Amino acid sequence: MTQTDTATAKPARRLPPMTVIGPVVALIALIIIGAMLNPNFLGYANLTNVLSRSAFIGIIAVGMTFVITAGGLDLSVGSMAAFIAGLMILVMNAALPVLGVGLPIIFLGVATALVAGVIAGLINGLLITKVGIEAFIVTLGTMGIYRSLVTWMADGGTLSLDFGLRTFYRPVYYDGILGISWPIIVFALCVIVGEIFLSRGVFGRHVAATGANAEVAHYSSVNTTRVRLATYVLLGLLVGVATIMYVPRLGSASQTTGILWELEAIAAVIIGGTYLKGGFGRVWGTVIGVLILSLIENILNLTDYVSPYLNGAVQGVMIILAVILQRGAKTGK
Amino acid sequence: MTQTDTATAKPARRLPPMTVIGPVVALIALIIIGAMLNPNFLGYANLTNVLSRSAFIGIIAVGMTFVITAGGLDLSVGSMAAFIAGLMILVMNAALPVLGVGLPIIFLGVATALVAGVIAGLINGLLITKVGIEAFIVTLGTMGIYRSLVTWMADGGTLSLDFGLRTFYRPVYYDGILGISWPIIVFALCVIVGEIFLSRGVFGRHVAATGANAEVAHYSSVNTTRVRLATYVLLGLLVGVATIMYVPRLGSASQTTGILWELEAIAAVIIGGTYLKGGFGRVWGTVIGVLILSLIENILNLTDYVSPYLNGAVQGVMIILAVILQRGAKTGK
Amino acid sequence: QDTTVIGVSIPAATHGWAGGMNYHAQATVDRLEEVYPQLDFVLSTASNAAEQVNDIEDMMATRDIAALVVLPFESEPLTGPVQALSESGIWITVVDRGLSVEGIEDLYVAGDNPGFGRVAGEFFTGAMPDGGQIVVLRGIPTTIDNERLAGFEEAIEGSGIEILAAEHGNWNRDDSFTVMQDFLSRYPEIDAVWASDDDMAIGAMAAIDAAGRDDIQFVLGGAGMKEMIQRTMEGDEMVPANVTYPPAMIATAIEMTAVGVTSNAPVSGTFTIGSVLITPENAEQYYYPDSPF
Amino acid sequence: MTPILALDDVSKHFGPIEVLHGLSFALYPGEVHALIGENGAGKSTTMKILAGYQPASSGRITLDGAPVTFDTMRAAEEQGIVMIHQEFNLAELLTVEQNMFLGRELRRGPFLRRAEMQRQTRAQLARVECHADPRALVRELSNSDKQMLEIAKALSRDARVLIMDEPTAVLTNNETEILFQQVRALREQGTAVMFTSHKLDEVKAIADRVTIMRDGKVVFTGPAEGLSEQDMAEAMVGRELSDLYPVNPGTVPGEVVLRVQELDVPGHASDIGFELHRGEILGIAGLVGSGRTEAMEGLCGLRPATGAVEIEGESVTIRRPSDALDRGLCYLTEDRKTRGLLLDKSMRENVTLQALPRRAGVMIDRAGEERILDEAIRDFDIRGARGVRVGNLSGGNQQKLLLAKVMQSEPRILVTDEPTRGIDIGTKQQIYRFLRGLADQGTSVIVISSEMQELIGLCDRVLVMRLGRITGQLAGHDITERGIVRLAMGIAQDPDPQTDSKAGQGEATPASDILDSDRPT
Ligand SMILES: Nc1ncnc2c1ncn2[C@@H]1O[C@H](COP(=O)(O)OP(=O)(O)OP(=O)(O)O)[C@@H](O)[C@H]1O
Ligand SMILES: Nc1ncnc2c1ncn2[C@@H]1O[C@H](COP(=O)(O)OP(=O)(O)OP(=O)(O)O)[C@@H](O)[C@H]1O
Ligand SMILES: [Mg+2]
Ligand SMILES: [Mg+2]
Repeated sequence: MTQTDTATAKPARRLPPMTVIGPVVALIALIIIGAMLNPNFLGYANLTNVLSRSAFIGIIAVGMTFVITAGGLDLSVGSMAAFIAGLMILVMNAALPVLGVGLPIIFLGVATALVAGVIAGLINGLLITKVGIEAFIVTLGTMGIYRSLVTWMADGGTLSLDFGLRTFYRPVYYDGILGISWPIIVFALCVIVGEIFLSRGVFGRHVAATGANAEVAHYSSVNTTRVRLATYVLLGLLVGVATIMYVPRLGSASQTTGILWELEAIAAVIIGGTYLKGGFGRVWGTVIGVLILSLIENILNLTDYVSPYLNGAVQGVMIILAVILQRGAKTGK
Repeated sequence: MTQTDTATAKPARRLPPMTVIGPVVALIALIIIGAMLNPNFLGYANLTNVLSRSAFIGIIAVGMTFVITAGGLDLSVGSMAAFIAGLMILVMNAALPVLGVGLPIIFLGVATALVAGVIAGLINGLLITKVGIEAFIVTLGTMGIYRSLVTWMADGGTLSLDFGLRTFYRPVYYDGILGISWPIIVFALCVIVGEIFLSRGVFGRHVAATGANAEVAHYSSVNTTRVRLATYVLLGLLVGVATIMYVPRLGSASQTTGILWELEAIAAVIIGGTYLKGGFGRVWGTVIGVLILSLIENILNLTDYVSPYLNGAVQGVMIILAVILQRGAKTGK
Repeated sequence: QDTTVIGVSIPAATHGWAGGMNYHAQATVDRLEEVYPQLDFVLSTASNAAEQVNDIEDMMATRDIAALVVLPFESEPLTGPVQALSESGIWITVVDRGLSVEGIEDLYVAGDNPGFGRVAGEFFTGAMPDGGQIVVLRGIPTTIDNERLAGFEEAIEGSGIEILAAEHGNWNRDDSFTVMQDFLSRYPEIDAVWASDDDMAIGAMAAIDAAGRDDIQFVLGGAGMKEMIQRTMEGDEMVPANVTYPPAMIATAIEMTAVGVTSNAPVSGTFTIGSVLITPENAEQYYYPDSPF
Repeated sequence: MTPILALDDVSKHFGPIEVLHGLSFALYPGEVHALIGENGAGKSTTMKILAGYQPASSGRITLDGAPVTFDTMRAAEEQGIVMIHQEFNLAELLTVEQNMFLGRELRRGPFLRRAEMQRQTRAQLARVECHADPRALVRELSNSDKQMLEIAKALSRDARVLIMDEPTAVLTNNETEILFQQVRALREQGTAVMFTSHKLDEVKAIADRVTIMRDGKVVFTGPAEGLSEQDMAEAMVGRELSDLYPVNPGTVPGEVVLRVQELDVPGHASDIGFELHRGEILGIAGLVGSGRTEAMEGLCGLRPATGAVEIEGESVTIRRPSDALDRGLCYLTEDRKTRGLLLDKSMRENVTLQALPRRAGVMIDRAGEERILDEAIRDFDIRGARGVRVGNLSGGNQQKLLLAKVMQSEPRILVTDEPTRGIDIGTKQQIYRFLRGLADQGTSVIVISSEMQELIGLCDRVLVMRLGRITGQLAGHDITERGIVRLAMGIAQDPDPQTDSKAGQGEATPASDILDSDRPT
């Protein structure tokens, strides 16, 4: 049975408005702080930077929202991203002599990333749903495995995309349309589609039902195994998408790629108001969570008030504060 | 209708035997593999090494068993250990001119560690139980905070215990009685006391009840808030104890101290058969989990068959296998 | 025939330089195992000091090593355990980071971290005689990083060069990209960047490129990654120089230890591998196209 | 005489909705007091206020004449007030013994006296003739054992006031009788016992006084004496209750729509074979634990099963519930709390959950959902605030919602498992009419029930199961309690009740009391 960590007696109201307002207020507060500390904060360049680099974690966090809402968890996404990036680079470099620089090789890379993501998601999902091992353990295991594989593929060093190829592929991160860079566009698309499917789609409803009570969902003819599997596959796919955006940025992958992305993605999801125990999730909240996390880092880099050694402490405090703000209503009683 | 058909009444089995045998089998398999790969594996020196160094994670994992059984989680233990180690070193170094090398200063260090551990546990526990934030978020936050604080205390470098002091304190890790080193003795004590309290103590029963169904426990007059708080405090205390054993070993603390201990401790607890969702836990299982993890690492060091780059992959696979072995019964259905 | 076992304990490849060092260690071990049939090597990598102590204990307890080549993750915590080995008669070679007690090791192949910072600083004073404003990307918070920064600050003292800000890029391309982007937002005018490491320099240059800023005259990395040396060699103005801190020092150390163990050649002592400035003139000497780093 | 516990002008509201309006009510020592009323009338809420589980919004509670407020349940329990909840109040992952002593463990210093607690648990369970192993996990118990455990737990607390919310809903007659013996003993000792039940014959049998609630108000309090079941029912419902069971039109059943052969559900049922006709209501009788639930769950793809199933002449493979649903075969679970409803979600999300893929395709039409909910509330007379979390609906209304949910997928074959558990008598009548109406329109219905009267009153044909096998079937006028009991107890292998009536008498001793209670329909 899912017993929430906090709630003993449940409030009669459905969702206290604070859970909606909370993250938004935290975000606005951060924006105001940022704007006060540095005039460039609200500039086009800075906002584009922050949004573009939030896109990787953001896209992954959208998938993570589905996984967590269905009652699961995935610790492997960071390593998975590193692994997929490494694989993509290896495949593209290997195909270069045959395909030459051009769109075909990009498509090959994209296809590699998507297929690898789906397979990786499938492996996690099957181990969790069919073999029946806790998501925490499975993905802790695969986290180690992918991290290790990328180190091994790179021989301990860095895998770099061929220079010519990189120049050709680069615009996928840096360019865009109407002044909005591609990562932001792709992120926005993922969010919109994700939000619609989670809140208004049959699949989203099934995801929430599975997370709320898998047995009830089963008795309601929901194929809970398939739903949970699908969330992991979706997450894998989105990790693939994130990687497609990531590789053109620096054109390299190493064993440090994507470190701690999993924790950041999970934190974003929870700050956004999704229940860690499953049963309720919202993609738009996750976006706010992602932005909060990115802005904290951005603001710390834009100012000198805090010793760089203490950045982590400030982030920790802010994460807790953001959630306190959101749970405000609950605390009140 | 009338009465129950006794014929179909289920036999009152408690746990499928596989969950008991599984971890033990995995452990024995590892020992056999180790012994086959290297004749020194079963030697006194190697066993002492493995057991002594397991003690840190082991002592922490005992506390983690309580936290998880009560339905909680703590991601901050690794950073907390680093922080406490740093604090202990600072305090002892500062007191050195006054107290000199001798038992009093050791006691001061020990007291510092225990008090700091209790306070750190209390902070986590209060934020989780009184403020009502998910354990995952609170401890993710404090994880960042402690890690950052230790970096800051060490000014980005390493905090080192005064050399004379270290020589005096060192035996706490390396010596022992009857050829059994102190960390092993302390670990064994923690395990025995923990196992007795969890399986036979009133507190342990309340912990399991809280994790199984906090609402029911609450309605049965169990003070679930206090129980959950107590598990975090206990864990903090045990992190303190682990640190007391850790500092004499390396005589220093830095921002890399205790990295990933939290995941290792949680993995050990789950491999040992405790339910991640709470409600059932066993300390002896956790010990087996800890030993399995340590032996995997030890065995990887004993042989050359695996590229060091792939160590992480082997560990990942082994963790998943160990749990599959245990859940064997579940898979069967 | 009896085999002699040499243990090699190094930090895991958690950043580019360490990756290069791992590569060299592995390659040297493979090569020497063929050259010396009577030698056996145990290579283990650790991701923190405690793990490294574990590795060393395991080598001692189960592999009967006759010599240990260790690149300490951190000096302080490794001193005790390595000292214990040394006292039991095992040959000790320490690489790069000295232990905190002198005289433990038989052979010390040293990198020079303060020197690394100083050489970089001297390049800055030379390149910017009128002073200027720079930003600094730091590595993972460690003693090494502190020493490098101290050396750098000492060298630029009084030269009119002002450090606007220094943040940790963790010897990581992504992190330094992020930090550099934010530095660019924060300071409209930056004259140069000390990235202190080639991985970080790559991240920083990507950020500068993307921002289209032309106020930055150059980015100085360090450690001699081949791509960066190549750019220096080709006269890239953004990468006018580099400072060596060769990851291959581990290879030197392993080779010398092998020689020391198998023969009576006098190899003990201290070999400091100083950091030198690579300029377009001498770059060719430091270019190893086959290395992964 | 002063009442032990009394409510004086108590009101209770949840948010803006008031569910109890100025309720006054008294409980005297040594009486058995029945609180009855329709689903959602406020019985459970009243009881929770009495036992200190919920605070009243206004009004006074008096204990021995003096006003009290219970801040915690513990405070109430210290005053000797003990309550058994309508929902199970047991931790499933813990053992019987752990649940029995939860919060009041016997201890020696910090340690548990496990042997002693196990001994006492066994003794307490023996009092109510429950033979569950104290070391067994609660989740492995049958529903009735769970209920008996709760009762034993409550009885062990030396209560001055014992409050029981529908304690008999999942109990068999036999177990109910055991409970009532204990209740009578408590009454002798001067304990005040309060209980609710929708089984009015039980109320008639044991209650000294009856309080009837309607819409959060007391409409009657008085001695049970002289109050017939019919009177109670009408006072509750507020209208005249004609025949409980609908008229069976007696039409000839249509063609076979479902043919099951050699259905095996490992560990629970084997060799199940039967046919179901169009427009037929088929009952399945059997003792608790005879595997009725499991057999039907196996049929509907809810648990692993093997066998040959034909639907409308076509052989089908059903591996998962959605396969069954695709064939128009739908199952209504007996366990609404853990299998039926998402307690933390709203009615809207629950009512459409099962039918979504069929009705909605990919995207959900919110407005359409609201319409469906409107219809469901109307058709099934669901009472409760629209936006409320389903777990906060009254038990009976949850059951109605569950029925509405299952009907959304428009089954052609509907399997209902204990469809009227916890339902008030007025609603029961509606549900029976509803099921008969479905049958008349050509839907085939299977009803699993432990209430024989229900099977007799409603079904065209009844299958009887025993130990996981079908032991016989009864049709038309042969459906009698006697006939069902014989088959269920394994007294007669032959479905014909006449031939074996003598043969059975000898070994039928355990069933003799039920055989005596056989009533004409
Ligand atoms: N926590 C709550 N929040 C909101 N409404 C509630 C809550 N608890 C009960 N209610 C509402 O109060 C009303 C009375 O419920 P109650 O459970 O007391 O009914 P009941 O008489 O016990 O019915 P039943 O016979 O079906 O068990 C119902 O309309 C119910 O929806
Ligand atoms: N949720 C459950 N968990 C474990 N065992 C169960 C569960 N439900 C039922 N059982 C066991 O399965 C057996 C048969 O179930 P069940 O009592 O539901 O049969 P049934 O014939 O459908 O009777 P009824 O519907 O009257 O309860 C019983 O022995 C019971 O102990
Ligand atoms: Mg009720
Ligand atoms: Mg049943």
